Formats: sequence, C-alpha cells, structure tokens
Amino acid sequence: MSQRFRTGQGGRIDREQEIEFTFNGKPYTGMIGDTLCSALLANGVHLVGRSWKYHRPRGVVSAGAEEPNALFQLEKGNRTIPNARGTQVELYPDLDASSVNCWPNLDFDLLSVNSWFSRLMPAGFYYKTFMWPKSMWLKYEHFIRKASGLGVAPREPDPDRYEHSHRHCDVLVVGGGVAGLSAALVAARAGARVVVADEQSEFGGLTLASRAQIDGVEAARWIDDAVAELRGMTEVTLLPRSTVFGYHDYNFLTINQRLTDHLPLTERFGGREKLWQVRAHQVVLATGAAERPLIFANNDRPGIMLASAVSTYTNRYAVKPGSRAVVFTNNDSAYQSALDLNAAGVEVTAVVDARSDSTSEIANTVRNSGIEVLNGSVVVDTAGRKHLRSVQVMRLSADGSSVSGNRKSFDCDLLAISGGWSPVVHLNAQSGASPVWDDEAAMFCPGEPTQAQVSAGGANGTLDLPGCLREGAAAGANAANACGLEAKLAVPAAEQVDSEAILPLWALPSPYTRGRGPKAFIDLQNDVGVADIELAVREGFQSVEHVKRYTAMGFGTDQGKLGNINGMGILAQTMGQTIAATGTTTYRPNYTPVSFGAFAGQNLGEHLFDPARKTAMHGWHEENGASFEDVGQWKRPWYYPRKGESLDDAVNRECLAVRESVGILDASTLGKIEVRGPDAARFLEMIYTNNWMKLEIGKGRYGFMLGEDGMVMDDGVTIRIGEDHFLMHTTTGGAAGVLAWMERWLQTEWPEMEVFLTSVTDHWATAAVVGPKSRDVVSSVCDGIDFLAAAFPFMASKTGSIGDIECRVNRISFSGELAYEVNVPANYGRFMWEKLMQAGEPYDITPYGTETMHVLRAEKGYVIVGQDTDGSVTVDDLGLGWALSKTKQDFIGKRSLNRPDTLRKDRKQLVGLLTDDPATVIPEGAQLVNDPQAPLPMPMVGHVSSSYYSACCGHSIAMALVKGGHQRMGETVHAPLANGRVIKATITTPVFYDKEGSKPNA
Amino acid sequence: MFLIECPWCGVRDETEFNCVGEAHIVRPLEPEKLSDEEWADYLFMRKNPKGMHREQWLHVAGCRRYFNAERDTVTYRISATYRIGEQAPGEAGK
Amino acid sequence: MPDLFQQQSPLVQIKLEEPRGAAPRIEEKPFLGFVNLRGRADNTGFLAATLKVLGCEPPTVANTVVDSGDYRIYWLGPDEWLIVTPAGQQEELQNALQKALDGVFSSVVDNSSGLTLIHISGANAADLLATDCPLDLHPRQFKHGQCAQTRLARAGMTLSPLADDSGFEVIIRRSFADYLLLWLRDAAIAFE
Amino acid sequence: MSKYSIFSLVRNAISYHENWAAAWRSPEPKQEYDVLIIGGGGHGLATAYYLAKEHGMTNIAVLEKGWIGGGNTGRNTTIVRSNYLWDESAHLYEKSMKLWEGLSQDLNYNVMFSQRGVYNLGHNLQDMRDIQRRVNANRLNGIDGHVVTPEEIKRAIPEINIDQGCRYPILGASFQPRGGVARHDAVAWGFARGADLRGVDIIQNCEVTAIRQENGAVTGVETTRGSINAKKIGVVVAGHCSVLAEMAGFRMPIESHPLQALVSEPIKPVINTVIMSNAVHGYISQSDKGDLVIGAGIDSYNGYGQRGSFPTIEHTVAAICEMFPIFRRVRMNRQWGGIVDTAPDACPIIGNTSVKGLYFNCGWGTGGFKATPGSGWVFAHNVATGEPHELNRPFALDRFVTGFLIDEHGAAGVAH
Ligand SMILES: Cc1cc2nc3c(=O)[nH]c(=O)nc-3n(C[C@H](O)[C@H](O)[C@H](O)COP(=O)(O)OP(=O)(O)OC[C@H]3O[C@@H](n4cnc5c(N)ncnc54)[C@H](O)[C@@H]3O)c2cc1C
Ligand SMILES: NC(=O)c1ccc[n+]([C@@H]2O[C@H](COP(=O)([O-])OP(=O)(O)OC[C@H]3O[C@@H](n4cnc5c(N)ncnc54)[C@H](O)[C@@H]3O)[C@@H](O)[C@H]2O)c1
Ligand SMILES: Cc1cc2nc3c(=O)[nH]c(=O)nc-3n(C[C@H](O)[C@H](O)[C@H](O)COP(=O)(O)O)c2cc1C
Ligand SMILES: [Zn+2]
Repeated sequence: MSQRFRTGQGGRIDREQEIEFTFNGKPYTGMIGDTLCSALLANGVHLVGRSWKYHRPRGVVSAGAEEPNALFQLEKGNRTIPNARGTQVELYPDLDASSVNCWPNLDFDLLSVNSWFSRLMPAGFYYKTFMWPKSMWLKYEHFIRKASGLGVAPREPDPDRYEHSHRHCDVLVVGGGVAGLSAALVAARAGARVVVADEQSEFGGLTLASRAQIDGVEAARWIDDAVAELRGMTEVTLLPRSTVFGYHDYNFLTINQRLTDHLPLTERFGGREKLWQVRAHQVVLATGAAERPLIFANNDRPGIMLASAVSTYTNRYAVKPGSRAVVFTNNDSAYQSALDLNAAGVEVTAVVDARSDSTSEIANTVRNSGIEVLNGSVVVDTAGRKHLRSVQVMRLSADGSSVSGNRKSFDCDLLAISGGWSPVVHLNAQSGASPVWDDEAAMFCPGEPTQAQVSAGGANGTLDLPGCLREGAAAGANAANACGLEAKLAVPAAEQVDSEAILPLWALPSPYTRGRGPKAFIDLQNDVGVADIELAVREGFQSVEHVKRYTAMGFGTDQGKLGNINGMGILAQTMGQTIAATGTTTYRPNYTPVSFGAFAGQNLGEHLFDPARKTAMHGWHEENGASFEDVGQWKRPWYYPRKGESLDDAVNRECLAVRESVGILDASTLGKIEVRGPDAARFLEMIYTNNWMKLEIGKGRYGFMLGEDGMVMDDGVTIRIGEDHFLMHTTTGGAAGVLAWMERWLQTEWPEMEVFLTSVTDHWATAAVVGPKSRDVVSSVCDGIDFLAAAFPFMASKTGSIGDIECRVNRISFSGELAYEVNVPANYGRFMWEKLMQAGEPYDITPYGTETMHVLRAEKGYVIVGQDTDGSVTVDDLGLGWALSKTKQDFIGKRSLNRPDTLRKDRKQLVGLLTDDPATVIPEGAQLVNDPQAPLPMPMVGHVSSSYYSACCGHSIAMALVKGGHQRMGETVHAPLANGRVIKATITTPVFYDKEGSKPNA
Repeated sequence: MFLIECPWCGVRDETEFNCVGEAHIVRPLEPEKLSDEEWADYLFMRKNPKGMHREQWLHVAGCRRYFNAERDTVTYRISATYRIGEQAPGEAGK
Repeated sequence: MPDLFQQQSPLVQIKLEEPRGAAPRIEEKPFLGFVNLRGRADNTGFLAATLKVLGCEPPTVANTVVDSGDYRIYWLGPDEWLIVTPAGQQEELQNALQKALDGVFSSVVDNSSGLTLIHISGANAADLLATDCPLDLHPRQFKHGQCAQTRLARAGMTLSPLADDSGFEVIIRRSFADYLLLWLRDAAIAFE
Repeated sequence: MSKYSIFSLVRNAISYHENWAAAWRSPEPKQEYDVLIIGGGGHGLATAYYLAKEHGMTNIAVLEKGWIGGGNTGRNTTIVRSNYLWDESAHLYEKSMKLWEGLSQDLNYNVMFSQRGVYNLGHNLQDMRDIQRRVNANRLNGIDGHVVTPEEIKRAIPEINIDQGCRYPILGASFQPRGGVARHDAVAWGFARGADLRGVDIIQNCEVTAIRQENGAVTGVETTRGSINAKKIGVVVAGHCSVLAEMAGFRMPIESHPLQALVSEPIKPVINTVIMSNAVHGYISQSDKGDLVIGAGIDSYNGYGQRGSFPTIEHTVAAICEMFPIFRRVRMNRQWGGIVDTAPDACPIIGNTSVKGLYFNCGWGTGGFKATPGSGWVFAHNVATGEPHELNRPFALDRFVTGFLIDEHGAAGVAH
C-alpha cells in the first residue's frame, strides 16, 4: 500500500497528481508539492542514509537547509548529482534517488563495522596512528580514501546550461517568509526596486505550516495574496528556488536560482541554474530562525526529528511522520507540534518538557487535549536500530545538572525535539557582523551590521508571528526610506500568543558516567559527539576553531546548521565559560552548496572561456590550413602544414622559402601605440634605454624598455612619423601592459609632459613581407612609394596606397632579410593580404607562422622577450649594451643597472651554441653544465632558451643564457638530458646567419 | 566585491579596475645620486599597512585614468578616492 | 575615398541570425568611422577648434554622448573622446580636426578599423547585456544621452542606450568582436 | 606524555579516552625567555621545535595572537613539492621535502603527508619551454620529476579534459612523484606538541603589540598578555610581517594580498593526485575526506581581511570546469581567504635584520606551506647561531639592495 502515512486532507500538495519515483531501486509514489523527504515519509520510509564515519542508520531530521542526514544521489548518468538534500528536493515524476555512502546497500552496510570500533576512532584518532611502518601510509590512505566521500561525481559531461545575471536593486529581501514578504510589500509599494529571493519553491517560509491567521485570513491565504500583489508590480523581481549564498562587501550578494531541477528529466530545457550577482542599496535579512535539536544518548535514530519539521510535514506536506509520538522540548514552540500531530491523527504519548513547569496557554491546551505533559523531565536514551522504538525519560534535578529516578520508557516511532531556536544569522555574519549571544533567549542574534542591512523576524530572534510581521514591515519601510523613497508603514495583524522562557540545555545530564555511555551526537553528518568535544578540550583544543578542526564539527554539507550552536554550548559548558566568550566559528559562503557550473556560467569552452583575439586575416589563415599558437589572448598562425607535413617539415620549407625568395607573416598582433605631443620624444627618452631626440622623421629605431628594476620588460621598433608624433610597436603579449605602464608614468609622475597615447593595435592590419624578393612583391602592390634602396633604406617608413587604400610600409626586419611591413586599416587587411599573395605568386610567396619567424630571428640572434628573457635578464646580459644610452642622465631602470648584482661579471649572458653533430637539436629548456660527470646536485651554468634546426644554415642552432658566457666563446658546455643523453655544444656568438648583417640593407 | 568611485566616471564595479599598489611613491629626481639602499627603498620597500592604506587604482575598463584611493585593508571600506595631484584627504594642513 | 567594397568588417566570419523567441536582435553596423580625439578640456584653444569642426564642443560631462550633425561624440575620459562618423567620413573629419588643431596640444587618431558597432534591440536587450555587464542598466539610471565604458563578459565595451527604448549601441574592439558575438549569442539562448 | 601509537589508542579506548594528555600545555607567559617566536603558524612552531630539537634551546615561547595554525597554515591548499627552478629555491624546498618524508615519525604525529604526485600543467608553447627548463634543472639538482604528455596525464587522471580544441588546451605537464599534500592542521599541531614536549611554551591569544629595543638590539616585546623579555626574537607572522616590521622601525619589500580557496562537498575519490595550472589559475586535489580542495588566484589589492573578491572565485571555478567538465554538477561547499605575504621575486625572506637579535622569516606568499619543516629548520639555525644557514643565506633581506633576486616569479614561476 502506498503513502500509508499521508493524511486525509490539507497540506500544500496536489492530491490529484500522484507521481512515481524510486528510492534505492524500489518504486514509490508521492504527490506534486512533496519534497523527496516528505514523499518518503508518506511511504513510511525513515531509514534514508548512513553517517559518514560510523555508518549508523540515519533518518530525516529536518525539513530544510539544515538537513545533515537525508542526502541522496539523484538520477544516473550525465544528470546525476551527489549529496542532494532530500528536504529540499522537489519531487517530480520518475525521480530516481539512492542513498549515498553505504555498501553494499542501505539496510546492510558493511562499513557499519566501524560502529563497533567506534571507541578506537575518537576525534583525531588518525593523527595518532597509521604512522608505522613509514612506507605504509599511502596504503593506509588508500583504504581511508575508499571509505571517504559521500555521493559520486558524474562521469559524463554535463548536458545543462548555466546562466548569469547582474542585478541592481534598492532593496534585496532575503527570505520570503512572512517577515520578508511584509518588508517587500512596504518597500515595493513605495516604488522601490525590490528583489525577493527565497530558497524554497514557494514563498511563505515556516508560516506555510502554521494554522494561524494574518489580517483575518488563514496565514497561507495571506501569503498567496501578498505574493500575487508583489508579482503584479513591475519593479519587483520574485525569485523562488533562489538561495542567497554569499554576502560580500559593498552589499554585493550572490544568488543561486534553480530553474529546472524540479522538473522531470524529459522536461528540462533551458538553463539549469542562474547565478545572480546583486548590488543592493539596502538588504533586508528575513532568513528566519532554525530549530535546534536536543543532545542526549542515541539521539540520532531514524524517527527523531525537529518539532518544527514535524509540523511542516504534517501541515504543509500532509504527512504523518510517525504513528506514535513523544515530544521533547525545553521551550514552548514544540507544544504546537504536539497539537499539529494530534490534529493529523497521530497519537502523542507525552510531551517531555525539561522545564519544571509550563503554564502558558498552549501548554494548557496540550494538557487539555489529553496529552500527558512531563515537566522537569528529559529523554536520556532511545532504542530502535533502524527506526525509533522507544525513548527513556528521567527526572531532571532542579539545577538541571543531573537526572534521577526511574527510567520511564515510552514506546514511540517518532520523537519530536526542540532545543530552542537559532536565528539564521549566516548572511549577517558573512557581511562582516559578529553575532551576539543573547543569554535570556539562548540564541545568537545578528550582530551590529557593517553594511546597509537590517535583520527582521526570525532572523532577528523574533519568534512570534505578530513580531515577525511588524519587524518585516518596519524593515521594508526603513530600507525604502534609506533609498530616498517615502514608505508607508503597514503592519499586517496577527494574534499575539504569549510564551514562557526557554530553559537552555546543551549536553543533557545523563544516567551514564560522563563519556562512557552511548554516543550523543551534535554533528550528525560527521558523527561528532559530546565525547569528541570533551576529548578535544582535554587534549588542548580549546578554541572553538580548534574544536571545529579537530572534530570536524560543522565541516559537512550542512555546515553545522543543525548542530553548531549546540556544539558551542557544549564547548562552553565543558570549558566552564560563557557561550559569549566561546563564540562561533566563522560564517562563510556558501550558505548552502552551489554547483560549480553555476559559478562558471556560460564562460566555458573553446570560444567563451577566454576571448580569442583574431586578426583581420584570421579567416584566410584558417582557410589555408594554418595551425594556431596562443600568444596571450591572440590566435597567431603557428605554421601552415601542407598535406603530410610535420611541424619540422613545414618550418624547414617556410624558412628556406623566406631566405631564398619571399614569405609573408601576419604581424597584426604586435601592439601599436600612437605617441603624440610636444614632449613625445622626451617621454620616449625615459621609457626606452636608447636615444630618441635626434631620430629622423620617417625613420624607425629599435628600443628596449626596462622595468624600474633594470630588467628587460619589452622591446620593439618605434617610428617617428612627425616631430611630435611616434608610432610605437610592442610585443604581442606586452601591448596592454606597456600602454598601462606608460600611461601610469604620464598620469602620475610626469603630468606636465604633453604626450597623448592612443592604442591602434586593432586598427592596423600588418603583413610582413620578407625575403630577397620582398621588394618586388611589395612594390608591385603599393603605389606612391619609391622602393629603390637609396630612397627607402632600412629602418625607414613611408606611406603610400594600395589602390585607394592608404598604407604605411616600414622597412624593418625581424629575420635579417630584406623585408617590409605593410600596414593598412584592418578592414582592408584581408584585401591587402590577398593582393600581396597574388603579387607574390611568381615568386612562390610562402605564408609562414610564428615558428618560422622564431627560427629566422634565432638565426640572426634576435631575442624574444619572454622566451630569451625571463624577468631576470638585462640588456647587457643580452650582449646588446649598445642599446643603452651612455649619454642620457636617466631612463627608467637605469639606476638598477648599477647595483652590485647587475654589475656582476658572471651573470647569465646570451650566447649561441653549436652542437658537434649538425643534426642534433638541443631541446629548449635544457640545462647546461661544465662537467656532466659531476655528482648531483650538478652545478649548472645556464640554460637553452631557443633552439631549432636551421635549414638555412644546414645545422642546429641554439641561444642560451650562460654564466659569464660573453667571456667563454669557443668553450664547451654540456646539456645532460632527462633520457640520460648528454649533448656537447660549443659557445659561439648568437648570430648564425649573415654575420655582417648586409641582407636587410640590400 | 568593491564598488569604487572613479573620480571621473563615478561609482563602478570592482571588475572594471586594477589595483596597482601603494600610492604617493615619488620617483627620485636623481636616481644616480641615491645609495643602493635608498634605491631599494624606492623600488621595493612598502608600507603595506594593516588599516588605512593609500593606493593607486586604474580604471582599466573605463576611462583609463589612474587615481588614488584611501582604503582600510581590513574592513575594505574605501573612505575616499581622489585624482592624481589632489591632496589626500586629511592631509591638508599637515 | 577608398574602395569600400574591399572592406571586411570584424564580424565577417559570423553570420548574423534572426533572433529566436524573445531573444534580442543583435546586428552589426559595420564600417562606421571612429576617430579618437584627445586634448585638454581646460584648453580654450582646443575647445574652440573642435567646436569649429564638430559643430559642438566635445562633452565634458563624464559618461555622456552628444550628437552633432552626422557625428556622435562619446566622452571616454577627461581628455579623450570618440567621434563616430558615417562610413567613409572619418578621413575628412580627421583632416579637418588636425588642421583646426594645428599647434594645439591634442591628438587625432583614426581608429575606424579598430572598432565596430553592434546594435542590440528588443525587449530583453538590457537583460541580455546584464548577463555579464556590472553596470546598472535600469532606464532610470542609464538613459539616452549617457554612455559608459565598461565590461561585457571578459572584454571591454563602450555602451550607450538609444532613444525611445530602441536598444543599445555597443562599441567593441575589432579583435574581440568574434568572441563577443559568440558570447552574446550564447547568452541570448536564455531568452529564446 | 604518552607516545601516540595504535597501542596507546587501544589503551586509551579502554579507559574511555579519559587519560589523554593535552597535546600542548597552555602556560602563562614567563617574564623572560631566551628566544621568542612571534607567530604560531606552521613555520613559527617548526622553528621552535627545531630550536629545541637541533639546538638544545628550550627556554622558548611561541606567541600567537589567536589560535595556533589559524593563519595561512590553516587555510591553504596543502600542496607540497620541491621542483623549483632556481638552485637556491630548489635546495631549500628539497631540504623541506626530505624533512616531510620523515615528519610523521619524527613528530610522532601523523601529518598525513601523502606523496601522490603533483602535476604542473602547461597550456602554451612558452609554458612547455618553462616546464622543460624547470624539470631539467630539478633533475640536475637531484630532485625527481619528468615531463609528461597529455595522454600520460589522462591515464593518471581519467576525468581530465585533454581535448586540444578547448581554449587553453593542456599541452603537457611536469610531474613530481614525490610531491603531494599533507593535513595542514596536523602540521601545526604536530610541531606544537613536539615543541611543547621539549619545553617550549606555546602561548595563544597573545598578540605582540610592540617590539622593544635598546641600542639597536631587541630586548623584548609588549603583548596583549603583558611584556616579555628576550634577547632573540624570531618573527614568523606571514601576512602580518609588515606590521611587525613597522613595530621594529623598518619596512619590508612585502605586500599582503588575499588569496582564496574553496572546497566542494565530499564526493567519492576521483582525483588521486594534485593538479596545478598557473595559466588558468586553478589548483586542485581531493582530500582524504572526499572534498575537492581548490586554490584560486591572488587578488590585486592589499588585504588583511582573510577574504577576497567574488570574480576571482568565479574565474577559478570556470578554470576547474574547463579542466574537469564533469565537476559542473558538483557543488561548492565553502570558500575562504588567507593573507599571503608576497615579495617582488616570489621568494621568501629569511634571516637577520638591521636590529640585533631580531630575525624575520616571511615572504612565502602563495607557496610556503610546503616549506614549513625546512623553513623552521633553517630559521632555527639562523636564530640559534645568529648566522644564516647556507640554505637560507641567499634569501637575506639585503638581496633587495644588491639586486640578487631569485626570480621564481618572472622565470616560470609557479605559485603554491
Ligand atoms: C588560500 C591559500 C592557499 C595556499 N596554498 C598553498 C599550497 O598549496 N602550498 C603551499 O606550499 N603553500 C600554500 N599557501 C601558502 C602557505 O599557506 C603559507 O605560505 C604558509 O602557511 C605560511 O605559514 P606561516 O606559519 O609562515 O604563516 P601563518 O600560518 O599565517 O602563521 C602566522 C601566524 O602569525 C600570527 N600573528 C600575526 N601577527 C601576530 C602578532 N602581532 N602577534 C602574534 N602572532 C601574530 C598569525 O595569527 C598566524 O597564526 C597558500 C596560502 C593560502 C592563503
Ligand atoms: N513558535 C515559535 O517559537 C517560532 C519559532 C520560530 C519561528 N516561528 C514562526 O516562523 C515564522 C518566522 O517568519 P520569518 O519570515 O521570520 O521566517 P521564515 O523561517 O518563515 O522564513 C524565512 C525564509 O527564508 C528563506 N531563507 C533562509 N535563508 C535563505 C537564503 N540564504 N536564501 C534564500 N532564502 C532563504 C527560507 O527558505 C524561508 O522561506 C513566523 O511565523 C514565526 O512565528 C515560530
Ligand atoms: C585543506 C582544507 C580542506 C578543507 N575542507 C573543508 C571541508 O571539508 N569542509 C569545510 O566546511 N571546510 C573545509 N575547509 C575550510 C575551513 O572550514 C575554513 O574555512 C578554513 O580553514 C579557513 O578558516 P575560516 O573560514 O575559519 O576563516 C578546509 C580547509 C582546508 C585548508
Ligand atoms: Zn573612470
């Protein structure tokens, strides 16, 4: 028979819609409106999981975010999720759930043997053992890991989408209980932009399970009306199924909205979750209060449940969480649960109240309804392995320190417990406030806010319905007023019910010798018991943070929502100090766990993880089979393999083509910065190491930029276009940094300098046409330029046109060949490229990529900043001291070159290397030694920064940084490789090709 | 996640900015005259206070201006932002 | 006047598609002229010269944009503006400005190929941008006449709302155009 | 004080664990000590331990402003490796690695040092050059490691995405088999217990508020628990070193930044090694409890708030999902931040200061957990003898004057 424990009427479930689901492979039915847990309870299923350490049988204890036990693996395959909290999983047709962390199955879990050895496994036991023999730890660990973890991660790629949204609002209301709704109503009516987020599927919070009245109608009706009114307002955003999981600085809050998890798998379209990033002028925290359990021996059996959860299951979900109940409390609120159970037809055997007396109206109502109330009594133990069978009750001494008398046993399968209430202060604490202990109410209340925020209702420690409504409305009004609006305070009315004071109880007195009786659990998920805290204190772990870390209390997926406050009470008790002095552990995001996918959003994959910057000729490169290299965010053609060619084949071919005829390279990615103004030259004098004042107009010059620490930071050619006008080229990866760096000097150090910088990197498309035939190619394409060597010498720059299109041609060379860089506005980049290709056809013009560019420049000994330098290399180290002005008084980085270390003669210096065997290419990154026979650690004298086979030279070439290298020409070094091979090489100059440097001047 | 008031653009999200470190570090006029120690002071030594800090920010995704902020490094509260060349708040009369 | 037919916009590789469902329309307005202007706003010579050419002074109120004849002038910074011109007019403008500003500390740089403009329209235009733009796009906060350089996903943009709810203009850098379009299109799926 | 072992565990189980002694005492501070160690993180406690063990100095107090191990020691991603590029770093971290390898036994405290290997991924050609360079240097320095291909990585970590079509594909990695992780808290506690056993006073809730000096030499400190005299003071306060330096009257080349980390919910083991990617800023391993432990990038501003900014977390999680697409459905449980003390060359500063008897050990930045035993060991030598050990001599403060930086940062520097 299905749903045996469903009540005959009431509840917010849709009785018309019975749906099927499976738990651990067994079919069950439930209703739309159920949670997985309420549906299981409706079917009389109480054993839902096993605890983490001892694998004790566990059941549902709560009806919300604090649930530590009822964790499930939901679904299989690519949509599976581990550790879903069953109290917050909405039931949908064909839901497939199974228990986590038990083997072979929930009923018979082999690792429950741990329970027998539990005495050997107190808090921190692993620090004390598994140390011998030393070599065994990895083996021990192997088995420990086997037992670790709860659910399993999916093994297949996630089919779902995750979305993001930024949102600004006047008032963010967190929690849509009655406090939150009243706040939202008042603020929204004043015209505020309001966002209301609640983690549940329905707004209303705890009051959904209440039988009270608001404004003269049933509470649930009032809630429906309030929600309808809010929904009708354009400036209000209602976010159900939305958990505010982080409260950061400057009223920045993050919300995780679940869009489809409540739907059957076949109906899940669109994004699965949406991460809202909200900036709120004002925040109203109306997150409610959570009930605390009471801590006694064997308090973890299935069937032991928070009293408020019991009410929620009976009233909201129309489920009887048991057939015979005992209620155990230290305050008034659980009496309502006794009445709710009674009304639902569950027999309530007794209310056990630790307080010596209870005379409030509700207590009397309970008594009058025929339920026995045992004052001055506590539950001391329970029985029933997989489901509660009975509880044992004893008398509490007047001072609350001990129990006495006979143990009275009550048969029951449900124990509803209430140890008092804890305001949900998580977000208040995350926002920077320190929760404050209220001794009388026995709760941590929100601390003094450090941001524009107010707590209201349960979240503020106000537990009565009229109080919640009042505080909510006031908070809404204040928040709206703080935004410059004029709010009208309207407080919904509800009947005031008086209640009597709570008797705070932490570790309950017990008939057992302290620490020797059955376990009394505080953190159910991590199996932390009272004895663990006592042990921690005994061993010196006395700070609440040490206790947390030593026992793992509060480390679980519930982050101690259920147990932490009790844990702190017990710690205070054990230490003989106040709870205020004990304090709480640090509250941190996330309030409840959030999918990684929600954080990542759509920003994943080839196109969206990070921008891929592309040049105007990118399409051509793709169409012509280029293989690409990532340089910074740019995509650059790496090489253009022809059919069957390897990287080496292609590069050899490309290199030879350039040296023998002509090649073409897309150089658009180099940074380009316009430097303009009367002080432009003076500015460059400071930025670069060489001289700029006298550079002729129409000429370019190569320069090094140093950091103020004297190390090479960037390099490139800068062209003087006019007296006050330069065009600077930077490295591809360095462009943004160089611009920001120069702006910084201008804006902050030399604001009097009249210089403007403008980035034109994206505006110009650049093709480098390189090789002995380059002049023929370029001159046939570009008009209006005299290409004769005398008229257009090396390092000159001229403007002309390609058809009607303006172009700038720079005769600069990074290859040591005759070469021209042709620039056109990038909209014409591809047009230019194709023109050049066409004009180059007779010379078999060869497109080449960065790899060939690297080989060509290495043949000439030209460095690449970032490859041949690493932030610890000076211009002198590169052997390029000529680039350091001897005449300038100052330039950035100059002073650093005079420090003892930069003056050292044995610094690592750039040299060339030649191997004996011309075919042997030393791997880049090889380390160099003088004596490869030396014992380890073997003294190293340098490393290879660039190394290639040079088809043009017919042998391998390498550049290396070698200690004192400039003085070691002709000497031998060795590169011992990982595979045991040692390559011998001779130190040479790094210039391997056209040593006299005549070619580019041709 | 800060909200930062760019002295030019107004209040903007932290992600539009870059923090580039301590403010009011003046480059020595004649570096060559400094001892190695003095140069190292300029180059590397930082106040790095716990509490009020004056630091430089760049509105990198906005107006590309550098400006100064006075911020508490514990609470992260920004008490003022001001343009380069302007006096730091509370500095007047000092 | 250059041969306009030889031009390729940065988005040439991406076919613009009809929006589906309630997704906003995303279209490129290619080949506009973009001229970057710099000068000191407290320099009367600068203001006078620009007024002569542009028909108005460049806006000195931060985050505003003004229309002057065919030109749309965006405030980019206290000494920097972006002038958007109809296709092909940038050269003329640049020359005129340069001439007028002769001897005045200033800089006029053609960046027409470096930028492109995207128009996003439709009921959900603001929400689409809000997917990953941290600016408050509420019409009360960000209206026609205002502009902002800000961030969209992992790239920069210059954004301005158009009159009459007709959407937003987004100016982006050429090399990021591909990325941003793919990104916007992916974000638009949420509204389909 | 009983030795920890399976036997003592059984013996104590029989007596209901009522007889365990405190792992360390909580004494009142004395008027005077021979040495004060300021900072009860792993490094400070290790210093005290080795001072006692190796140098026979026992009249020592460790002063901790909060609870021991509550600083970066208690909030790091626990990655241990020694495959650093430069000789100076490599030797120091390798010394530490050797100490790790016998640490549980030495301390008689299981710090769960788990040598399950560390991968440093390369995502572009320059990354791969740097990896080659570093691994070659490591091997010649006697440090284990080799370069592995994407396929080899995939074999070891089947869940990783080595698809070459993704934005920053994995091109290879360095692998140090002896690298791994350790249980961070246990390191602090183990050193504390070991030091306490040898007579060291561990004094918590004792914040140093001033450093007293006379004639250029230290004489003691003021604390929130009164003033304490000592002629030698070792400052080991990580993110707070500039604060202590200011008390002593000088500045440090240090900036303190937030560095964040996060954990997932516990899941059954899927990652049995450690994976680090500098290029995309994600560091991941899985603890023995089952949570994925993930380190993020550093925030750009100075911060002592032990919290950072959300976008940093957002980017790191995206990087993790890019590397491990299956984790999109796994959930993040908690995130937090620490205060890392970063030096311009990303290397520590260990040694004497201009004040006699005052020694500093800081600048470990994003990567000092792995150095804990080695750092304590060399610093103990430095404090005991007044002179740096050969291993820490290159890390002296004066390198910022001479320019002798050890640029792990610029050169293929990898964090953590
Ligand atoms: C998120 C994160 C991830 C990291 N990941 C790694 C990693 O994977 N691998 C790795 O090797 N390293 C990592 N690190 C770095 C590593 O954590 C640190 O370098 C290392 O733990 C520093 O140890 P410590 O003992 O010097 O400092 P801490 O543990 O910070 O100890 C310093 C102590 O000094 C105390 N103190 C400060 N001021 C005073 C005062 N005035 N008086 C008294 N006491 C004071 C503090 O309270 C603190 O307890 C990471 C750091 C962070 C934050
Ligand atoms: N009788 C008692 O002793 C007692 C005790 C406590 C509460 N109550 C009753 O409970 C009600 C309290 O009303 P209330 O509005 O203050 O609280 P509530 O508990 O009814 O509502 C709080 C809401 O906030 C949501 N929430 C919490 N944290 C959230 C987060 N981070 N993100 C999104 N949503 C979040 C919850 O899902 C819940 O719906 C009143 O009716 C009160 O009388 C009674
Ligand atoms: C390696 C490591 C693993 C952690 N695992 C967990 C965990 O499983 N659950 C948890 O709640 N916190 C975990 N934490 C985080 C701590 O709870 C805590 O946030 C962190 O130590 C920082 O301290 P604080 O949050 O108290 O400031 C872990 C921390 C570290 C360093
Ligand atoms: Zn700005």
